[in-house]
Amino acid sequence: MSIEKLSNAQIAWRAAQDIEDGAYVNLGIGFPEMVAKYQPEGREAIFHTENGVLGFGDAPAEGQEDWDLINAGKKPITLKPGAAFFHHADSFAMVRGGHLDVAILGAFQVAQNGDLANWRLGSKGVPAVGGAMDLVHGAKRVAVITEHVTKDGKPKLVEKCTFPLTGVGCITRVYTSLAVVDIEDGRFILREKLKSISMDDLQKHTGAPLHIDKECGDLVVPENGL
Amino acid sequence: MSIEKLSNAQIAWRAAQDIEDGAYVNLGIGFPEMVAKYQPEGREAIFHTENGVLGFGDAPAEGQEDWDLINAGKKPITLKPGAAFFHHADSFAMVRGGHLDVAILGAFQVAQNGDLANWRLGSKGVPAVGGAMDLVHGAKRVAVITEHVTKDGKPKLVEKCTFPLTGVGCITRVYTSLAVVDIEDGRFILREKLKSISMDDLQKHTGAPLHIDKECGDLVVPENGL
Amino acid sequence: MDKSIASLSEAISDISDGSVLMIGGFGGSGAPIELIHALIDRFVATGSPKNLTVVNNNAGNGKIGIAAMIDVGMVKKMICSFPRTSDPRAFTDKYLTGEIELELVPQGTLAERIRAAGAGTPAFYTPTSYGTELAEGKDVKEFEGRPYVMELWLKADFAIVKAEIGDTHGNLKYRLASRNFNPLMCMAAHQSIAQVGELKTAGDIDPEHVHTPGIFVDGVVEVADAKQEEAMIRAGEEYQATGAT
Amino acid sequence: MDKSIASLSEAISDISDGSVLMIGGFGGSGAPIELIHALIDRFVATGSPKNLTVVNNNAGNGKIGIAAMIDVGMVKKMICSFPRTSDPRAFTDKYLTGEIELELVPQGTLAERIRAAGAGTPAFYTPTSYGTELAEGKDVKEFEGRPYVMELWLKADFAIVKAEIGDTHGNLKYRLASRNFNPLMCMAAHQSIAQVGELKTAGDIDPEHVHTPGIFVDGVVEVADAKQEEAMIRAGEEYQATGAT
Repeated sequence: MSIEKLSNAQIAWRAAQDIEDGAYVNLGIGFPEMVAKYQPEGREAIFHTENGVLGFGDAPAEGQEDWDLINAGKKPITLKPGAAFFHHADSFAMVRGGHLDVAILGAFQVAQNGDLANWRLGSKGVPAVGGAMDLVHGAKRVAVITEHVTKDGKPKLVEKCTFPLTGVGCITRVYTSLAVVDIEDGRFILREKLKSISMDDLQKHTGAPLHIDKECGDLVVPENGL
Repeated sequence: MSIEKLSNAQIAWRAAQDIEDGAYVNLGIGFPEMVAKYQPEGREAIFHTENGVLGFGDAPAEGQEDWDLINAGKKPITLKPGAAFFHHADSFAMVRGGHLDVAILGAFQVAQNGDLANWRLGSKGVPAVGGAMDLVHGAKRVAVITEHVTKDGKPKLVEKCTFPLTGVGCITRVYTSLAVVDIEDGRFILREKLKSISMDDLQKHTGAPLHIDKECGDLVVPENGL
Repeated sequence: MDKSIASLSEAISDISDGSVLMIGGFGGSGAPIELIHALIDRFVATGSPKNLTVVNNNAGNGKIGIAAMIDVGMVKKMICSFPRTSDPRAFTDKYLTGEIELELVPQGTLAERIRAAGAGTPAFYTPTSYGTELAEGKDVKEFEGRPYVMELWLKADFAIVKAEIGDTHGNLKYRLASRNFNPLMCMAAHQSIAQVGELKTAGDIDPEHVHTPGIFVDGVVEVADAKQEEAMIRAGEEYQATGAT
Repeated sequence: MDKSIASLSEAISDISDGSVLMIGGFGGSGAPIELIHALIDRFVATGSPKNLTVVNNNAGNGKIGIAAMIDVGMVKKMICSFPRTSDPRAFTDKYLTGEIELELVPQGTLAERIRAAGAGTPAFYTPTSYGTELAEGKDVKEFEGRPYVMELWLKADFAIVKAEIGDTHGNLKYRLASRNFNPLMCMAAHQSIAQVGELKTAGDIDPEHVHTPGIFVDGVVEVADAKQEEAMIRAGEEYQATGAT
């Protein structure tokens, strides 16, 4: 079954619209890093990376990399004016002390009570957690960006996570390829959905009841090719 | 009753002889600060002060004070080559993490089990503790310099402290105006005493049994007028 | 992003009745004397903020700064390690008559409790104060055969500190030993305000030399000709309300 | 006082069988690659030090550094947050066959446990990992209505780190983001050794710019032409024993 859905770039764009001017933001490694590209004009966010940099900018041009200047994903970065370096304990003091305004993470599953599973799919292979379990407790707002369903069509928004948890009750908003969903009082509250999908279809692709608080808006993003 | 005894300068001199070359040292406010004056030639100690300076030197000449550069006693200091500044939590990480080699403190009472009372005489007035309770846990060696008895002749080396405790079992050596006493396994071990005082007289001025391990040396210091 | 604030009075305008207020500095080194006096001006003029709980290593010296706050009656409680100074009269008088409360905390525990608040650590264990009256009523636990006391984080509503240089992102650099509690207090307070000798544009402080990253600072106000508290005390200066009643 | 050490081999000579060894760096940034290779040289030549427990954020990359330590068989256990890299084969192979142990620690908890060891804090509470399998068996306590997990300090026998500049007192200054775990590891280890790009005389680093005060550092060795681990990996370099068997 094929449904119209947002590209990763479009999901990232939508998430970027909610980042306020002057916000301190941590973007998880991988897909969430795309969010930085879509900061609305006129707003300035300050990006934090776990390995001790605040205020980093775009990747350097090829050949201009300085491997002492990297982000948590070990990718080369550049600095913006007003940047600062600090050690790992200070960096995670920023995280665990709740000094970040927004953290945006990827997910395997998000449960209706805000539980997140994003670090491990089972007990096989080499486990690796990095800063994921810190970041879920680290920001005033912890959001997830994700496909609405897995590659084989299973819901990623679920009643209860079946994969190992990253954190308990920590996610407040999910941006998916089909919808924007808040988590409040142990329930999914549908805030926006693509116009092209019916409420029934969206519910079928969601593993727990979607509630509507007053109204559900249209999820509108720029054309693909962002 | 009048007995021959060491001056404060002589006690401080004696304590200084045990500070090894390259030692990191914290000297308590007041009398212990005198120890810095008597570092043996050819040895270099690095002095730590609680308010975030390592490697400070003598007081500046009058009129040369910079009140942003002070020690824990709020007295102006100067810097030696190799000095470093840091914040209060790092400063007390040095202390509580046991990174200092020696701390030398004053005392109201020291008990034979190593308990120290040096912050408060009773429940009257305004209590003030400063860094005393941190410093007693802060060094590989925590020593006390003190008169052997109080102004009215009462022992300061006692079976059990009667004044409020600063720390439990923390003192390893006491330099007094009459003797050098180690604390081991809950007992006072007399290491050195003034030649001019008999063992009996010294015991009379001491509130708990003085033990001798093999032999007791003479407490020899330079003439007064140091 | 521009965290600069135009005036001292604006910088302290959010501080409200009953707040927990951390005030930086150790002795006069790092003490934000102009911010403190602006706060007293406001209290003298409006009666607010009152009933403050003030966190500082000491409890005021002479007739300026925290001592003047105590004198005018805006402080309900002091949390400090050493409420004694060369001239501690302001605190001592009110303490002995029961007009001001005191929470006495060992200096290292005070520093670490403040850092813990900033780092999201609600409690930690320390050897400090074990077996003393300052540990009474506190949890004790043994680790590797040695007893430790559990201490709780110490959070604040506001912090006011002094730095040598600040920038529009709130990055701070301190002069000499005036760093002391200031970086920790900026971490621990809901709103942190710094007075700086020089306010620069973001990018003008070497990122390797930043002592307090801007994320911990909410507002920066330039006081180019700031006084040094200790020098004022030695000169016998007294707080004087600026124009206000 | 002179903490300078003349050679890499002398710098790592005290590290003994069964030690807990912290190795600085995050990726190649701050990784003391020359010290690591000197240590492998010694193991290849003498069979010691073996059975090491290594603490680092990762578990080796490519065929150099920690990966090469694992390959030659001198590592018994890794304590890290993320044992995955662009080429994690060395660790993965031995982990999947049970030849190497893994203690997986969330990155912020790892950093804070290391700092706690350096600060004399045997345990602290953190929200991180609550409700997850990494919190199993750990004490949980509620503060202000929220559950927290108790974590223990993480001490080491030795730490090896890299800094840009060091002085004869052991003061260190790091370049850009290469600071990361290095100041913490220097605090937490019984003996800390730094390789520095430039070794200066005490007094040549501005005391306000010191990142790691010398009290936390026991030895400093100059490696003027140090390589960058990440650059080496991208160039496909492999560890080669220098002359030894």
